[in-house]
Amino acid sequence: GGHAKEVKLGIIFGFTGPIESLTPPMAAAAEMAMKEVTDSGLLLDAATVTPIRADSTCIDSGAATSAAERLITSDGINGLVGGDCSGVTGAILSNVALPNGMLMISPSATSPALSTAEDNGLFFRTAPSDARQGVVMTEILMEQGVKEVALTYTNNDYGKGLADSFQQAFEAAGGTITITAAHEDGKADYSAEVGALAAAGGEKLVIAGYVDQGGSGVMRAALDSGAFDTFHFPDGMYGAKLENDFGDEIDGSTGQLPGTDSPGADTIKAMGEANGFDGTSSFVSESYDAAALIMLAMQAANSKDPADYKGKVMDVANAPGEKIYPGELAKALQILKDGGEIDYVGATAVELIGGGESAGNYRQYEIKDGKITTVQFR
Amino acid sequence: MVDFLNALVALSNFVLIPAIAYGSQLALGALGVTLIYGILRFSNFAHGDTMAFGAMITVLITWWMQSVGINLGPLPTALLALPFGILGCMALVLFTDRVVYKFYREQKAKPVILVIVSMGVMFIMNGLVRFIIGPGDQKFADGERFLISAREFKQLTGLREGLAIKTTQCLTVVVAIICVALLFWFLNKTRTGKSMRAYSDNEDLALLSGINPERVVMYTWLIVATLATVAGVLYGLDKTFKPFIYFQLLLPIFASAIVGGLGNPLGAIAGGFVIAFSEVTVTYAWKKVLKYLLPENLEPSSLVQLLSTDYKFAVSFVILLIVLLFKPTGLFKGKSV
Amino acid sequence: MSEPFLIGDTMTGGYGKGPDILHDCTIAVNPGEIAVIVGPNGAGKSTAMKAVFGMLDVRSGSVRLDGEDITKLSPQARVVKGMGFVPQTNNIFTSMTVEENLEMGAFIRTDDFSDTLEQVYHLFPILKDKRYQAAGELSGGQRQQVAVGRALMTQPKVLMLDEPTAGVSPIVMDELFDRIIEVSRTGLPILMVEQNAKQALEIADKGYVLVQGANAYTGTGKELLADPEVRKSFLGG
Amino acid sequence: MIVVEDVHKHFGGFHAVDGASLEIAEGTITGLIGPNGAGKTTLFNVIAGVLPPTSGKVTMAGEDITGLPPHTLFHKGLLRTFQIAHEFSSMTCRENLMMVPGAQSGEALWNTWFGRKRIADEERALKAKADEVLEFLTIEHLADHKAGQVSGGQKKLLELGRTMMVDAKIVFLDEVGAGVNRTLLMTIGDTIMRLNKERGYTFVVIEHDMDFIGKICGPVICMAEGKVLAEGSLAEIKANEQVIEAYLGTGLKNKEKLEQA
Amino acid sequence: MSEMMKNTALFALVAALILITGFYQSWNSAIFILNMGLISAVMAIGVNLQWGFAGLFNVGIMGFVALGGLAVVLIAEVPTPGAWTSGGVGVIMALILGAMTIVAATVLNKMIQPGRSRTLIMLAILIGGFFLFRAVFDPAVSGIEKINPAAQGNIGGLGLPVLLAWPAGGLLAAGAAWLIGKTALGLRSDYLAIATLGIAEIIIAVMKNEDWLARGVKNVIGLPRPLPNEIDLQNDPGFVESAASLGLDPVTASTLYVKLGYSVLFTVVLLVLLWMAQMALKSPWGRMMRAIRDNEVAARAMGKDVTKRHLQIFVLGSAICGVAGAMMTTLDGQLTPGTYQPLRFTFLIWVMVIVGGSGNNFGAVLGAMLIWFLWVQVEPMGLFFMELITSGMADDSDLKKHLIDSAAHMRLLTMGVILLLVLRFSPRGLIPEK
Ligand SMILES: Nc1ncnc2c1ncn2[C@@H]1O[C@H](COP(=O)(O)OP(=O)(O)OP(=O)(O)O)[C@@H](O)[C@H]1O
Ligand SMILES: Nc1ncnc2c1ncn2[C@@H]1O[C@H](COP(=O)(O)OP(=O)(O)OP(=O)(O)O)[C@@H](O)[C@H]1O
Ligand SMILES: [Mg+2]
Ligand SMILES: [Mg+2]
Repeated sequence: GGHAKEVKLGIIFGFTGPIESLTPPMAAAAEMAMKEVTDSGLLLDAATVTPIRADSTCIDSGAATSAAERLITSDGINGLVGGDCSGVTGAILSNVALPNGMLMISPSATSPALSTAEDNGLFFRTAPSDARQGVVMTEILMEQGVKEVALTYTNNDYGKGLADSFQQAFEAAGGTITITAAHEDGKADYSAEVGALAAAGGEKLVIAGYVDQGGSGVMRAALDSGAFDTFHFPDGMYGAKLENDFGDEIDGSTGQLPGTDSPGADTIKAMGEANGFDGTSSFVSESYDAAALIMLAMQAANSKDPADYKGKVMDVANAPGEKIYPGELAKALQILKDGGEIDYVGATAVELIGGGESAGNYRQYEIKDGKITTVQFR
Repeated sequence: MVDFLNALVALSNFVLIPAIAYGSQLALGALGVTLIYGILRFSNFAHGDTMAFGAMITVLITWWMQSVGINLGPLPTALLALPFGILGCMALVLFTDRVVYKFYREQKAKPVILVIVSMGVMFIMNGLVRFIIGPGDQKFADGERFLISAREFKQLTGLREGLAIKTTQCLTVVVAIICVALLFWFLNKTRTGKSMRAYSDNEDLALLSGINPERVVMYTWLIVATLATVAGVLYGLDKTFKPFIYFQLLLPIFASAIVGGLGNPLGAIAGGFVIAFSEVTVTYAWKKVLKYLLPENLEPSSLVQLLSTDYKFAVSFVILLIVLLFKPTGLFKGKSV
Repeated sequence: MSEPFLIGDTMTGGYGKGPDILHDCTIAVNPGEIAVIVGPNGAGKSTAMKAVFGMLDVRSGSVRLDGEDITKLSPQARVVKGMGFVPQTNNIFTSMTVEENLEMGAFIRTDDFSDTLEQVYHLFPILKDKRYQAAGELSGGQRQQVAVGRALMTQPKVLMLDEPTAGVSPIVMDELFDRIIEVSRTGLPILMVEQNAKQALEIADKGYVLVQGANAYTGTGKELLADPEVRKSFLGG
Repeated sequence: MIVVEDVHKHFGGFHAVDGASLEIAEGTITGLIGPNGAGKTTLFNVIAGVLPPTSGKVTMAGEDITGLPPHTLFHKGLLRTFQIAHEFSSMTCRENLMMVPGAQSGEALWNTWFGRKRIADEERALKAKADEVLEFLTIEHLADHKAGQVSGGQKKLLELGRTMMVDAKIVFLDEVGAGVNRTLLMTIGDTIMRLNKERGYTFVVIEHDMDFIGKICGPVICMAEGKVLAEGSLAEIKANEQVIEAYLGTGLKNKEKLEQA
Repeated sequence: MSEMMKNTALFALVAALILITGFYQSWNSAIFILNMGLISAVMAIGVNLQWGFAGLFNVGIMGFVALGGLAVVLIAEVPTPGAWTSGGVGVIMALILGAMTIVAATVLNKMIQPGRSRTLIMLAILIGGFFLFRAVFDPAVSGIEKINPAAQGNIGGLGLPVLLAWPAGGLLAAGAAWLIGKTALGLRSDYLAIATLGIAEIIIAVMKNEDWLARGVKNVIGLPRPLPNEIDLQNDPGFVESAASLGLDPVTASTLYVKLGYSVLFTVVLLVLLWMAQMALKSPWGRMMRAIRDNEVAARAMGKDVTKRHLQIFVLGSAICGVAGAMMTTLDGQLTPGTYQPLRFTFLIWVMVIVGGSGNNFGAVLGAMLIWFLWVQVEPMGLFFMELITSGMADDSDLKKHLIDSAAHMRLLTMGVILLLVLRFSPRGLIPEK
């Protein structure tokens, strides 16, 4: 692979459409990582990293494929951060990235089906696998002595996959799920779902959804009607909104999200504040990590050609090596330049396993006095 | 007896009250749609985004008021900001009418062309709102959240079931009733209202009666802007303000207007409730209610749910279809072009 | 001869960008007079009425009311000037009640119009019985009465009727013509298009025969009825 | 030919047709008159299958046709025209006629792709026939005009022309005369009589113009309030007190006022 | 003849737009836009058939497109081992039971006199049928869904060649359209619209929630394709050699080769359908359809069976949308029910038909190609405008930052502006009906 002064990274998220409210901070985080690298002047031969955004629309495979086609074959990007929703991500992967040998790291596509997709080692994701989270969630609830819960999930591959894995684990551990009710994101009203959930009852309501989407709507309706007052939140429900919009209303609720007892998540939050975006919004950390991993792998392979650096992604993400946290990209680049090894931990405690998935540690938290308080790490 | 009360309260809390509030929200939106259909004779796809625009202005003014400490005590400050939102929305729709719709009116374009044109307007308003306030959730509700919360109700009555009534729910219902009553009075009793009905009935003859069509159109838009802003703000107060959801609201709003009978204000109200109730009741799990009503040995073990909530939209559309099959132009004999 | 009260003078014009339909067509009416326009289908009778009322472009010629040139005025403005018009088709508000239809006739009036309403009810008693019924539910003849009544509510200075008797039964037609005579004898100029031409010309003070948008014959009603050529070609022998 | 037995048609509580019974003899031109709202058009609609009767029975040549849909009745030779002309406005006058005959092989989709030769032959024959009819109606110059843009009377002629494209048995004409120039109406009358003589069509004609009825009709039926009020020749009908009171009237009352002026 | 010239010029314009994309962006982008444009054109022909020819206001296009997609999975996917034995038979039985219940109810409804007893019997049959159906259906479904849920859990397909799925998609959509038409076609204008819209939502709800059918929201990816894999081509020395002889690198050559292959397939389908639609339109059948659209009552009186014809054209138009849906799913290589949204799959198609000129097949095709091009290309255009607007502002101004951040929303805004401009200058569409 040749060296050049410019590295172009594509960012393909749904800037319009159903998750348009999530994507701006995600893109901002990825761009922040790129700026960090550019400013360090250490990548390859002091290359500048230029982000190029494109709109995946989240739902329109045709438009998303077109946009990716443009990024890869016209703009000539060297790596792709994205896509976001599993549907368009699959389409981009098989129709554009794979044929063109382009590497992509998705921060948010969690569909189990993507694990088995043919990818030639070109596809990675920094969002953790659902299977493991279901088990972790079960452990947490069981330790609290919660034996009976109601479950609602957002009706997409993320929600459905997580709900399935949680249900399996929880019932295997002797728990009861009183009802499993899907909810659609972006709808106007969730009374029906809450009505059914309330009728079924349970000690807690588990919401396998997004805090910036229908998850909040369901929670709001459940609280307002007095159906539930404590909840359990998987990763998609973590965000500053919990504190800002709900606060002490949901005291006693618990949740977990990928993370180690590292300063990673807090650093992202602070960095986000400095750059004018919400660092706790869903998939922001994952986006930062996705961008960082691509650039670190380039450095490790000393090439910006995906064919060269695709093999290095796993190396930089996993042990052995020096642990790297957000904001330390310069340090990492230097180590790699000097021929050392790194273990990128990043904001989400990235650990890639076979199939390019992230297997992670989890941070367990509780809402106390309206604040998210870390309880322990698993 | 207590069991019966508990059952009643549970049903009210999870079915009746939410459905009434949601129904009123839909009805307010549907009123705007139905008015445009009735008088200007096209289905306005931009209505959801008009609601978002009006609500957005209100949100911005509310924030400003909150920042300088103006408030309404227990009521949401947004009510104070509402008139400004309405004015802003009026300005926007009148401007749109001048530069866009007027041309097609003069051309006597077919309704379907106007529908597609309104889609163009929708795209533009869509972008406009997002430019100004962004695509995310915005919080602007304040004041007392509950008239009575579930917990208070339980303490008060000693029942096992709670009943929560939100200020915003109450406001929505009251405002919806006032709006319909006013609209009815306006259309049926006032001179301007009658001239609007006359215009919608027979445009050419209205001309011959000395009615100025441009004025009728202007009044229509003014009322629509008012309704849209009120609907948008009340919805935002009760749930949340987020531009994309206003776009999504369009579908149930259209369904309401049509199932009630296009062009008929009473129909819009009835339609709103039909849609809301069918969404909420058909997927309701009756277990809780039955548990109170039936003797212990008959208590249901399953959820007693007709269909899972996955199908709530499907079900509301099935009900809509059934209504239309028996009443092909809606519950209240709507128009059809 | 002095200037008539209402005159469409040598009007030429057509619909939109289409061809001319009227060619130097002149029609006029004076107070207390009934002027009737007859002619074959598609001759441009309705078009001439619409031109006088400002509902299409008059490309040359002019329309004058009481000496004033109103060629450029919009239809609404002509209503304000005191012109009343009952079109050939679609001449009632079907979804509104009879009384509301009449009220719409008085839309431009700011004074109390209950007197006029009573007069109209007196003229057409059947309408009083049906005042709260939707006009769309009335029979053909009753609809025509509503249409004429609506125009009268304006208290027009001149009344224009386009085929008021089309499709009504003989008895209702007679009734309508009776009313028209009555109204006209109060001094109101009436300009009317009719296909029941024999009956209409009998009550007409003045008759116009239009052919292909141009005046073919003009005369008193009696003269036209007596003209064998006119009878044969336009009145059905 | 057509026998109507005690037909009722109710709209809500309103009895538009209230027990009408009548008989149309084959080969006649029967006039149907009656005051506005008597139920004439409604009865037509019931016979032609547009509206289902509330009760009662309609037979055609002995066969029960009650409630059969219009398109089936068409193929049995029962045709009707409309009070308000129902032309196909965006099609040319010729097309308006050419679309009429049933059983065109070009109306089956399959043939439009794989039977193009046959269609072309049929079309040629149809076009010739349509032009013949247009000539018969003296509107051949309008063949390529859009039907929506010809005048009212010409539309009425077109209505009539459609019934000539096929071999009809019985034709129902609803107010061919309303809004039509009287001279033209008399021409239409001639046409009707010619069709009746030359092709043996039976006609039922609703009309308010007594001159026209007198010119073409044999038997006349007068309806009022949904029932048959009187039947007979026009002269008999004209002499009937009830008919005069309900329908014909006694002429202008304000004649004197006219004279005074 | 000038009209002919104008129409040719319009088509040339669209061709030029695509060529410009080829020269200034990349040929891969250009041909992909062309391919999606061709699919859109097929959909537009289907909609034009219904609206332009017959005046049927179908706003349920999305549902038929989705059914076409479903057909691809059911035809071309490899069968899931064990699915048929563990539940497939049960599912079929249950569906037959359900159908029989409905048939029985309809037949009895006709036979028994109206009254309370009929209502009771009907209710008994329907409710009994429902529970019977659930009793057979539920265990069968859970049987199927238990098989390797992460990767399969569905009934699988027949393992047939994927091209067969295109006509099959048409048939599936046609079947659904027939059922819908039988019940809902009596409705007029906007009431029919909302009914079809609702039915489309119901179809999507079923596809999202019935995992046994096609994995629901868990998506099916990696569907078989009718053309070789780009990777395989890149590894095929023969292909690489012939690419090199054309002066192309293997990656570009393989991606272009596959895309052009799709273009050929889609063009063939489009041309066949366009020819069929044109022939039908210009025949007595088309004349009859126009007559029905102009005046239903009169058409009925002239012996045309309007109900039957409406049903015919509704089924045909929907079938065409189904074919297009199958083509699109084949091109995507995956079925993702969550992506079916009315804005994209129903209203955008309507925009295409109206902008192109309803009632005119060539108009529909032109509208489809043009609007699809814009739908994709307004994104860079919007960005460009935004940069233009902000170029005068100070680099660190908040407004500039805010505007650049919101640039993504220029996409729909630009779309709206262009739509309004086109309709302003040709309010009856670019190639109006004659
Ligand atoms: N809205 C219109 N647009 C274009 N042409 C029209 C329009 N209305 C009428 N015409 C044409 O203008 C001519 C005159 O029509 P007009 O309605 O004035 O005839 P008329 O004398 O009133 O006939 P009738 O006795 O049938 O009512 C006709 O050739 C008709 O085709
Ligand atoms: N769809 C309907 N709903 C309610 N009432 C109706 C309907 N159709 C007709 N009517 C009523 O039925 C009566 C008979 O109407 P019909 O049209 O048959 O009268 P007609 O004898 O043809 O009169 P005309 O000579 O005016 O055409 C009228 O009073 C009319 O108001
Ligand atoms: Mg006329
Ligand atoms: Mg009649």
